[in-house]
Amino acid sequence: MKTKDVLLEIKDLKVSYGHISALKGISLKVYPSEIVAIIGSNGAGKTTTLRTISGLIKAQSGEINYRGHELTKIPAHKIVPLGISQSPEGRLVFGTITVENNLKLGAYSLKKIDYARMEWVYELFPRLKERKNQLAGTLSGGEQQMLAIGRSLMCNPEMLLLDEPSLGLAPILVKLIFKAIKEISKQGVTVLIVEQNARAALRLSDRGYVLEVGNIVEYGNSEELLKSKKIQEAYLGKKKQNQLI
Amino acid sequence: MRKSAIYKYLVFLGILLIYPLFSNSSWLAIGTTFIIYSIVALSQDIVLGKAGMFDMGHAMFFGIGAYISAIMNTVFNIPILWAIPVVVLISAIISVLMAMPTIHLRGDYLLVVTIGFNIIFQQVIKNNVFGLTGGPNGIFGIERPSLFGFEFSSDLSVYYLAFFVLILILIMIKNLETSAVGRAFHYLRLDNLAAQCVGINTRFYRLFAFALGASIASIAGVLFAIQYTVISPESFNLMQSILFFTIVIVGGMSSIPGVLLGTFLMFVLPEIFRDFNTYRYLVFGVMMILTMILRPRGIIPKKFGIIPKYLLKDK
Amino acid sequence: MYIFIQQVINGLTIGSIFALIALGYTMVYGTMKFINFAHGDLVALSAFVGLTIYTTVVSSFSNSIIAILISLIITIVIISIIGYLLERIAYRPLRKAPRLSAVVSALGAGMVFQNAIMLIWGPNPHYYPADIIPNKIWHFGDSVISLIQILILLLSFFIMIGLYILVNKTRTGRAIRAAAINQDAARLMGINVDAIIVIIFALGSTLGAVGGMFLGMFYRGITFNMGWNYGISAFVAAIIGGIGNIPGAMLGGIFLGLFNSLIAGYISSTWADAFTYILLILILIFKPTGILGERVAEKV
Amino acid sequence: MKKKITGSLMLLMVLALIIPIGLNAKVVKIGVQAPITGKYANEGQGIDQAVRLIVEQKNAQGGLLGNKIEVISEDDEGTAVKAAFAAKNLINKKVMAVIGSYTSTCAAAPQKMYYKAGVLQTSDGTSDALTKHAYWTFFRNSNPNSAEAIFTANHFINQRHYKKVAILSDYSSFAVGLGDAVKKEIEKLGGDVVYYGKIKAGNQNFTPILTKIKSLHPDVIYFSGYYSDGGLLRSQQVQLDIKADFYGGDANDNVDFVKLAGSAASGSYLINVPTPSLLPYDDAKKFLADYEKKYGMKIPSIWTILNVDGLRAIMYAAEQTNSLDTKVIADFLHNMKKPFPGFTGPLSWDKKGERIGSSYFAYEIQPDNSYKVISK
Repeated sequence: MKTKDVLLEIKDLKVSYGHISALKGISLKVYPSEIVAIIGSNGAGKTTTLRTISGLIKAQSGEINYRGHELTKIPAHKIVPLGISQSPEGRLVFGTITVENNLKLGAYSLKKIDYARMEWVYELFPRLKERKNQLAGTLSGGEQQMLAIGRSLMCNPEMLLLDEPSLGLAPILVKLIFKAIKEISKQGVTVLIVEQNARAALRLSDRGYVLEVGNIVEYGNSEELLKSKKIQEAYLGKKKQNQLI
Repeated sequence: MRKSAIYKYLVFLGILLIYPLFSNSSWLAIGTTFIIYSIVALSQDIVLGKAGMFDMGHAMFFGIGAYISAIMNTVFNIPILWAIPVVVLISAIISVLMAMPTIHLRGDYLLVVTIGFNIIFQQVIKNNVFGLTGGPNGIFGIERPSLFGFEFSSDLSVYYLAFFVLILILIMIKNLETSAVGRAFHYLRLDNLAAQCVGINTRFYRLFAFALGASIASIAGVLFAIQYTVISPESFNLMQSILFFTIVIVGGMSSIPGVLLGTFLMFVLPEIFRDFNTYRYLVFGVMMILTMILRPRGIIPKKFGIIPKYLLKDK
Repeated sequence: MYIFIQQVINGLTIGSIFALIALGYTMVYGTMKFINFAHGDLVALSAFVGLTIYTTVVSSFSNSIIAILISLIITIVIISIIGYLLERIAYRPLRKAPRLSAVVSALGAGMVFQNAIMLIWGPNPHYYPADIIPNKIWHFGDSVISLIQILILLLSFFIMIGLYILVNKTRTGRAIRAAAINQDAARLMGINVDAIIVIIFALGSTLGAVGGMFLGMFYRGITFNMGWNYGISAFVAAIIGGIGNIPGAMLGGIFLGLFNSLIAGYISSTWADAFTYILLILILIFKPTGILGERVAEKV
Repeated sequence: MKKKITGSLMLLMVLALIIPIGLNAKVVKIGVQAPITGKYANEGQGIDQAVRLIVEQKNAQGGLLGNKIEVISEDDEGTAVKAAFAAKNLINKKVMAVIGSYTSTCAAAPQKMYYKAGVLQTSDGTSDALTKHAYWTFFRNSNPNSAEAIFTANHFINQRHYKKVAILSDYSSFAVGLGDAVKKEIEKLGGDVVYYGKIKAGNQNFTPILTKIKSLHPDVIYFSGYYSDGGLLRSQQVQLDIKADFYGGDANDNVDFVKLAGSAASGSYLINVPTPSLLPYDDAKKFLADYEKKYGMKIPSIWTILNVDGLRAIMYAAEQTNSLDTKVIADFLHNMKKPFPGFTGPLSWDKKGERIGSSYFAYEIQPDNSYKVISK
């Protein structure tokens, strides 16, 4: 693949909270239409990476290039219209607002709500349609995750950032969500997913990056990463986790 | 306590000790009130700064101390220094009674509750309950105390009486900071949940902080009654509570030098600029905004060596 | 019976003014989670600005109602700009600071407003002209209602309906609610939270300006330090309704107005304040989120 | 760092202390202790301005016994604490006499200090407690609440024959004192006080309490507080269609009462000492005109003029005795054979510093806002 095809390129990104550095200079690339997974343990800097791309956190140094835009210099609300949408860690659905209005908020950057798209989201997650007049705060964890993903799709993004979509969910729901992600990817949306559930993430994705305390320690094809001994030991926990998915 | 810190305190106390030599009677009065207000501010800091409870009604306890001692003195002719134990006991009891049902409230709600108590207290003393509080006039003719035959009749002697109490309070707070209780307060302030997990009885320590703050403020109230021999409701109203609250935030929460400097800035400075009668409070308001923008954690914030800074941020 | 009806009319009138002012507190609290103690003094400022504009423009209009409307609009514009500046200068630099710093900054700003009024207009009270609204009274039974009361009730009612529609049915309204629930999540929707906060301050100032002018028209006399009293009452109203909750502030204001009237009328005027604050404390103890407060919205 | 800050602030403090006090034997210093900022700022600034005007006029005439008079103003913000500081400042600056303060509390707080320093004090505070100690330095320039209460009760019961009286006060010490006294005197004369309540000054909404009063059908509503609330009470009384007469105590006698009450002012009553505009004193009228000319506003209230009268009496005594000794002046004021003709009527004092000799009037406000005397 040629470099000009790169959709998102991170170069030597450094981020710190006060005196504690969270990212110590990472670089990664995402190509159009692929699914890229970032795996790593708690506190490795996965969420920080996504939040920095979305403009919620200011980078200390480094670049994030997206179709010629330097994202580190753009405020969060102007990044969404460029086609980058995020479903954040902990879902952060708007609890006191109805499901449908949550989806409408997802389309905020479009000025006009695309109702056809809303129907597509409802097809993707039929549970949401059943509960569209319910307050989002009353949904179950899995439903909230669906809503968070659905909401992030409403602005017709070119690139979707998913932060721990499987966190705290029962295996059956994880399966359902990951199936939906695959479906979303088929529609041509580029997906960058951050996961602690490394196995599921690598099975879903085309390529993967391994993040360890603020540094990328390994990257490559997901299949190869799944086979790598080092990764199996560190993140796939050989036996037990096999049964999860 | 580090050695350099001791020197700083000694310099501060030394200045206070010789201050009367350089001051005329009006500056002596301001000095005495500065000391009394410092004590109130330090007690406010125990509740607000150290234990992290948003108390915006602290002048009430200051007032309870002043009023109870004044009533005991003028109605029952009890020497005012003898009132101190009674005052401490009563204000501790009142504060615990007040705090018991409300102490679990978080941040701003507690702030509102304490404002409410302060306003209720104002109405009680203004309505001259049982004919004791003198209504809006307040209480006149409080007698200055005597101790072991020494009469605290001169303003200078009252200054040194207040100075002596300030030293006692400073020593007490210093000891508190390094004690187990002080550490418990510290965790309370950082994170209530974490404190509970570590096994701290958060409810007990919150009540304790409240009662301690109230008692110290009430002692300052007695000193206030001694200094002025006249007390009236507006010395203990919500505006005064806001003053003490602001002193702690402007000076720096949980920091003794900060609170002392805050008292100086918020109380003594307007006195220095008396000549600008009508303009000074306008400028003062601007200064409050500026101070907060430039030093959001107060002018002399408390330094916490081991705890990473991002933990200290209020969410 | 007429006493009761009369007290209800009295309570509704003052209550709807409380509600207008309380909305300013609640909207700012909802998004920024801090108590804007300067709001009451801003209301006082608008009463003065409104009067000054009214006395300058009234000569050009034969109809005093038109003059009032025009001065109301100009006042709203001026006060909104001041509200914007307040946010920009005194609060925005403190977004990431501990919340109490913003509270102290607000107290400082209130002090600035109050003393600025005193220096500009002087310490003496000022007066809205007596004939600004015709002094017309309607009797029913032994109760009475005046034209100005009806105007205040109607205007407040429409303003609040308008606000309710704005917040619940429009795109901007959704953004306001989203920013109130979680600012980061709102940003991820492409919402410019800074712009929303500006809108909130402008809206709050607008409602405060209307409240301030109502006070002037209803009571006529305005003083440089009147803001604190109304501010604290409106703030209590916002808490009773559930701070951060817009319908709550409306209800809380009207409830507080009625409560004050009935307490003073039936129990004791000398202890009215104490009753109000005892009620407030009881509400906070038993239902800290206020009458309409929603638990879900509370972040721990 | 902290040491530096604290150090420099201390230096600042010390500097402030040693600002030299100009000593000029040819200057007589008069202090004003008044609430120049805070809740009563309009009254405080009024007193300050009026005193400065009187002094300016006196200096133009050659000063006091040939000495130039200098006015030193100190703000007490209406609180006892600041009153004490203000008083100490004035004493240190060696003033001969102090005008103030406006509120009884602020007059009482430094009373003893002035006494000890031998500084004359004249205040409009009406609390009876002010003359309790009988300090020789203290001269009340207003009348105590009790005198006004006796007149009011007599007027209500014996002249107007009211059966049922409703009394309202606010929370200020002045209004509560007056309200209590009026209630006591009315009951002494066999009148029926059907209601006695307090309003919160500045609250503006008095309809709840007035509606309550309406249900008790009193013949008269008496308000002992200030004009800023009195005008509103009257206006809201008429709005609520309450048929009782309305009487305001002396603090309602203010130009703003009429402005606030609007058309409702007509037909309401006030009780006060004779106002300057009703007295045949040309100098009083001239002073009011001068004040308005100089400051572009009307004198805020009768209290301003009472305080000015206190100052004028002291200056008069100094001239009569040809002495600037405060003790001599005080002795003269305590033993005046012929009262001093003040703006607010004849002034003289008893041994306690209580003003004697002035009488109260009851006025009815006419449709053109002028006053008609209905009882002397």
